[in-house]
Amino acid sequence: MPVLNMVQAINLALKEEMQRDDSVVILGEDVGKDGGVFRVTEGLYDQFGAQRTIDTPLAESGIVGAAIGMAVYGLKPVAEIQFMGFIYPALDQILSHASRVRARSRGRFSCPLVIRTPYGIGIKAPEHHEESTEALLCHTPGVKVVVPSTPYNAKGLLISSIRDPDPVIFLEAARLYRMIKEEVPEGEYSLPLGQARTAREGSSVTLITWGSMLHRTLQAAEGYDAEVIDLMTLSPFDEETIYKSVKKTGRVVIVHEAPKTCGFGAELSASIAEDVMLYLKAPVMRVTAYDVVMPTAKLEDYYAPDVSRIRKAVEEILKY
Amino acid sequence: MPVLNMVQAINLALKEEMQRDDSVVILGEDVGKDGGVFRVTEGLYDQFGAQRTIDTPLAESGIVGAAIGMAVYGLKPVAEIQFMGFIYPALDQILSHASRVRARSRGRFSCPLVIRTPYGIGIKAPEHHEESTEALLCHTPGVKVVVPSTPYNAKGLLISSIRDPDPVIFLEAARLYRMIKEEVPEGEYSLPLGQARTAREGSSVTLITWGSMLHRTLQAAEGYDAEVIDLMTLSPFDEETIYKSVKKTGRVVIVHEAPKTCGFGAELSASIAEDVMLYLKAPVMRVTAYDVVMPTAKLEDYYAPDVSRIRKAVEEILKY
Amino acid sequence: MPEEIIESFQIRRLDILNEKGEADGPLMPSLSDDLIKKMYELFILLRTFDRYALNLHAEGRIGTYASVLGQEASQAGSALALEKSDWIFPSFRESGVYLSMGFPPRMLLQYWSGDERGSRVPDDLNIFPVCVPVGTQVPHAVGAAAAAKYKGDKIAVVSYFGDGGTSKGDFHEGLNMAGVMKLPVVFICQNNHWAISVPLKQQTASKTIAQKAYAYGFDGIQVDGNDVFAVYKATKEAVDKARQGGGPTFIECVTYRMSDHTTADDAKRYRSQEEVDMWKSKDPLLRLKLFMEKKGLWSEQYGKEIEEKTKEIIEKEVREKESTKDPDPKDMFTYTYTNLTPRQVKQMKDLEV
Amino acid sequence: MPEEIIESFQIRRLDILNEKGEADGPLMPSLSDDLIKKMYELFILLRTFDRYALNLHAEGRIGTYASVLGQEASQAGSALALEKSDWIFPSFRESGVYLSMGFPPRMLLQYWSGDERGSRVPDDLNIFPVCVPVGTQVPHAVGAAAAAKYKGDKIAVVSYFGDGGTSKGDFHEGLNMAGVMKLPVVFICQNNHWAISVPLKQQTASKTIAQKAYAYGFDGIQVDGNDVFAVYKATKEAVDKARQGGGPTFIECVTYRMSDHTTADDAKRYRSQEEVDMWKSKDPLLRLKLFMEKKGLWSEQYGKEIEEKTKEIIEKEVREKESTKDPDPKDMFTYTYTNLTPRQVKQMKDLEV
Ligand SMILES: Cc1ncc(C[n+]2csc(CCOP(=O)(O)OP(=O)(O)O)c2C)c(N)n1
Ligand SMILES: Cc1ncc(C[n+]2csc(CCOP(=O)(O)OP(=O)(O)O)c2C)c(N)n1
Ligand SMILES: [Mg+2]
Ligand SMILES: [Mg+2]
Repeated sequence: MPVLNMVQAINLALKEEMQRDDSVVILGEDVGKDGGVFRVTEGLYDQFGAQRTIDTPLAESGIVGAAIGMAVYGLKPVAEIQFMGFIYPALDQILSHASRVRARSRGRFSCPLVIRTPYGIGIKAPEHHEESTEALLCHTPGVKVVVPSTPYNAKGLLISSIRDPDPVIFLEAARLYRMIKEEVPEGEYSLPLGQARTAREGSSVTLITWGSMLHRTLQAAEGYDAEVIDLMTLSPFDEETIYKSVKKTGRVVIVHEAPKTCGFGAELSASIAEDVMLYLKAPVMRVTAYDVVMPTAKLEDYYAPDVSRIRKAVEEILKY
Repeated sequence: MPVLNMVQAINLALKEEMQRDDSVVILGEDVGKDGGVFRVTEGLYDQFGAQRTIDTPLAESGIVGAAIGMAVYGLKPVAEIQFMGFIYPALDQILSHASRVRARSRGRFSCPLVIRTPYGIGIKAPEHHEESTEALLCHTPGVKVVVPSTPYNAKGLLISSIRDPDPVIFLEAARLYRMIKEEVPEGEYSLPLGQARTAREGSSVTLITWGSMLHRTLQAAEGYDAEVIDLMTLSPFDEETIYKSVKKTGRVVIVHEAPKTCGFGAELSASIAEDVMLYLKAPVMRVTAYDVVMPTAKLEDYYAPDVSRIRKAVEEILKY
Repeated sequence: MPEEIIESFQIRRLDILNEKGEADGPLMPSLSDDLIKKMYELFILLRTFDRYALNLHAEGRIGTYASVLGQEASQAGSALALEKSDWIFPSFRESGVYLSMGFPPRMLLQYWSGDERGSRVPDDLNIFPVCVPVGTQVPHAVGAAAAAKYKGDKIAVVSYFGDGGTSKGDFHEGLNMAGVMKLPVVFICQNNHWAISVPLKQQTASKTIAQKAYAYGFDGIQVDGNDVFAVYKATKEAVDKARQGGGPTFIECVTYRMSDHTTADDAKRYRSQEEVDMWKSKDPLLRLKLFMEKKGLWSEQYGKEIEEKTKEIIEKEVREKESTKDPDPKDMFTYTYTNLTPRQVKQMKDLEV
Repeated sequence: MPEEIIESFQIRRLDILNEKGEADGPLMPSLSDDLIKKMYELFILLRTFDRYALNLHAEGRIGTYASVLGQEASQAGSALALEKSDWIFPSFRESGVYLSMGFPPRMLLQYWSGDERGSRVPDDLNIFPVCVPVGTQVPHAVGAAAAAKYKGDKIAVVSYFGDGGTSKGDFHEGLNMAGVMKLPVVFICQNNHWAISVPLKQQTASKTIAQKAYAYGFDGIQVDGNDVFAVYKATKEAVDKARQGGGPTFIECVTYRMSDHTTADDAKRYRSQEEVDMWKSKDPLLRLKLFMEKKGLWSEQYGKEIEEKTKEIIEKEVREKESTKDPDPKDMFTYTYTNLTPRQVKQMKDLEV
């Protein structure tokens, strides 16, 4: 089985889906000849041509809006937004349209599109290149939000996302693109959307995280009897797996790299409080970025949770 | 003292601030000659002229972007977005710029602007006219989010918002515009941003809400020994007032009209769990809209919390 | 190497049928009598529907409604130039386009009552539901055109929007992409001179709206939007060109919003009666009728017949709409995603009480 | 009433200084020798800064950097036409504009190192910090111009952006508003033919970028962007016109991005060496030097002196930048709002450990 990094795994998923299904087309800035600024679409232009790997003008709302038109017409567009910080001009199209095509038309039209975008800290890039604003999208009924954490699950989840009949936002942690390699099967396999996985078993505390923060969380878990849940899909998220673990451990630490206030961790915490509070032995804790304008490279290491901040929370919660 | 509805109170605040300070200007679609589609800016065009009540082209990102430029240059623009559903095209300007001008320039520039917009259910208008997506804005460090609930606090909060040195999103519940009247002093008074008020005292359960939902919540509270907190500012929100009440009652029901998942209620619940969990006698409950694409007029009454759904939650939480 | 002229443009305007009902010979397209009668009958349909809708609103029987009065030639004239296989992406003021394409009037009334079943477009129509956020439908049309081109479908895609819509970023991003990709799409601007209370002059300093097309590398033409022959001809040429791979065209229909913006608006606050009266004399229906009279295609009796037939149709549609039960509240769950999420399953139980 | 031409436009192009260093007599603006030398010296400053920045990046001493090589005439030429009281809203590839306005080189290096103190623009400069999201700075310039006009300040506002930037909705919304309000703003597009890997032809089908101005009702002009005299002249005229209430102007500077997009890019993947070589012959510095030689304004010694002086300046700035201590992590709290929120006060304690 080939050993791939995340860029290669995503590339493979795209390639296989394009081979399998003529209606899958790629569009975005620099996705064609250049193969994407992270090389995620490398080789696809040569293999599938400019008709299916479309280098668009620099216009994010236009890209997503056009992808909606394509999806409605019957294609399965996979749009790339170059960085998550540039998805904001497309939010109107996502919130007002992609998410509502099916509901508005009472099922006559649907919008099976995927929007891929690199997100998150750790690459020391200029301002706006390391955003992690998944919570905005998770507050939008009608779209799904998927965040892979390893090459293997990136491929499987992307295949599922492309085949999903509803719009999916697919967030790729730029920090992970080349950080880890693992065996990734060639050929079809898919991981169902909406299912979390237990990345590490344990019984005294449950750490919940996703995407880029998974690896720091796993590191922080070492030496503790900690269970680590990798959500993989944020919307809709897998209550069942979470609640099962909470019932077992009674202690929860949520880790994310977005600012604390109104981050996705708030929803997790609130849901746990609502549904399984009586199992809790300690307050649910959140280890997150601070409620500040995201700093650039020189200060980014102080901004998002690191291993020591996660450990500190684990230590604290274990005191209860 | 004049008895005013919310439209009149906001209008008065605008008028007085414009009289007091030449640098206050209004811009937006139909805010000038027409006086705004809800008549909130009525009369200002006649009094202050087209230079200060600017009817812009139909371009929300341009409106907010231009307001940022004005604010940076030294004015205090009050931009109107005609309905909250049309703020999405301006989110890029809000998230990427308004919120960051001060941080980015390390204080050299600031962005003292106000964006007013009617929000929320209850007016049976077409799609996109009744949105309540305040949570997106509350997840954005660098902007403040203010939601008045009565004519009196609308005027006082708007004056504070205009004078605030940072960008403020000012959400006006369209349902309340003409629903209630109360005494509103002429002349200056201001209510500090970031402070909640206890709209009703009680000791067995704390109901937390804001804006349009306050009135339903007060109705629902009747007959119970319930405390009702009207947040008024969502970002930054008043932890102190909330925690004091939670410590007293031990039971919390949060009411909002946005969908549940990742709504602002999640943050309140998570904060309470984190900081005062040990005082809780029952799980924190949220009474919210459903996680669905917002329906239009025929179904809107089923979508958002009504008095009976709030009461049901109160009954339930009192069982603990 | 002096200062030199490196590019020049000329904006054309097409007028065929004047206010007296006289048509320009050489420019007049050859239209069958049946088609001309169809134009007239659609005008009557649109106007009747509009009158009923305004009345229904006044009686509280439907919600906010956006009138099409005065824009019949722009809407019916352009829609008639399309094939059923073409795709249409309208804004919110295209009741006339929907009706001209055969969309059931009762569904439009449902839509304007806030009943989303009115937006479940019949399977044989490729027309998108009403788009409320101004300008946002433009990129959808562009994407659909890209999809059609990719699939090799010989169809045209049409996007409608108003003068106000041309100020939006999405308009720009969509047209630019259409130009670059040379897509089979026709952009039809109904320049009705007003965007709620904002007059054209405050919407853009561009002398014509048609000229905006040149920013995107394709042709724009201005037509008299109250002249059904001019609208029809320009649209027909544009969709034919699109189907033949000639790329996009922009059509500015110069017309006028005779009513308030919607039933929630009071246009007297911001515009003069003189202006409205001036446009009354340019009425698209009147000049078509005069033309037909001259050709022997119109008689009092024919006029009466059509009016009555149309009234009957609309009244039947109103009755049917009003006898339809309200939608099931569960619909809001059913259609958000293809399948219910676990959380929705729980939430839906609320509605069972 | 036949089809008629109702509007026409001509797009002008201005060239003054050719590749051999010859200037067009009648078009040549009257520039003092000092100003011409200043142009040259700025070119050397920009080029030296650029070389150092690229090297610093290669050595891992600064982060991603966007080179201005080849665009010196567009940047210095336009900046020199401005007054200190004018306001400037640049994109991210305007290091040359910052330097020309007197922005400290060490602060630019700080900026490109991810140290936000580099964006604390000196109090005597009205230039906005780098704007990364393409095109979003355009409405800021428009708003500032509206504020200046409202206050009666006799200044001009200038917004810079690239060819890619013209595709964005914000570009459109900003320019349209500027046209309607007739604002004192100058839009300068550095058309360097590429937006990362996307060539101009795939960015827009518009033959010139200048012609886009006519969609907004004001004039656009194309200039040779490697010709410092043409850029200077066009900018000067435009800012003078702005200050006199004449409204906006659009200037397309036709130039070329000689380097990779940024240090994170490899342009060899998508463009040919021939194209790059072709543009080498159009170098803005070379032709200015040739012109000055002819005028007796340039000598080997002068050239060497300037180069050395500039090198010293930049090296000193590099040393100063590198001897600056890293920013205090608390800064991220300090500047988010004017005052700390209660929540921030709590969170900040983390950093005290
Ligand atoms: C993005 C957005 N902003 C504001 C509105 C509110 N609104 C509805 S119609 C309208 C004016 C539209 O003018 P125009 O495009 O000329 O179309 P017309 O109404 O004249 O048909 C406005 C401002 C909206 N629907 N969408
Ligand atoms: C809104 C947005 N989308 C994408 C990017 C990523 N990006 C940075 S520069 C660039 C190309 C810019 O091209 P152009 O406007 O021509 O400027 P140039 O780089 O040539 O100076 C892109 C796509 C961005 N910064 N902002
Ligand atoms: Mg209009
Ligand atoms: Mg460029």
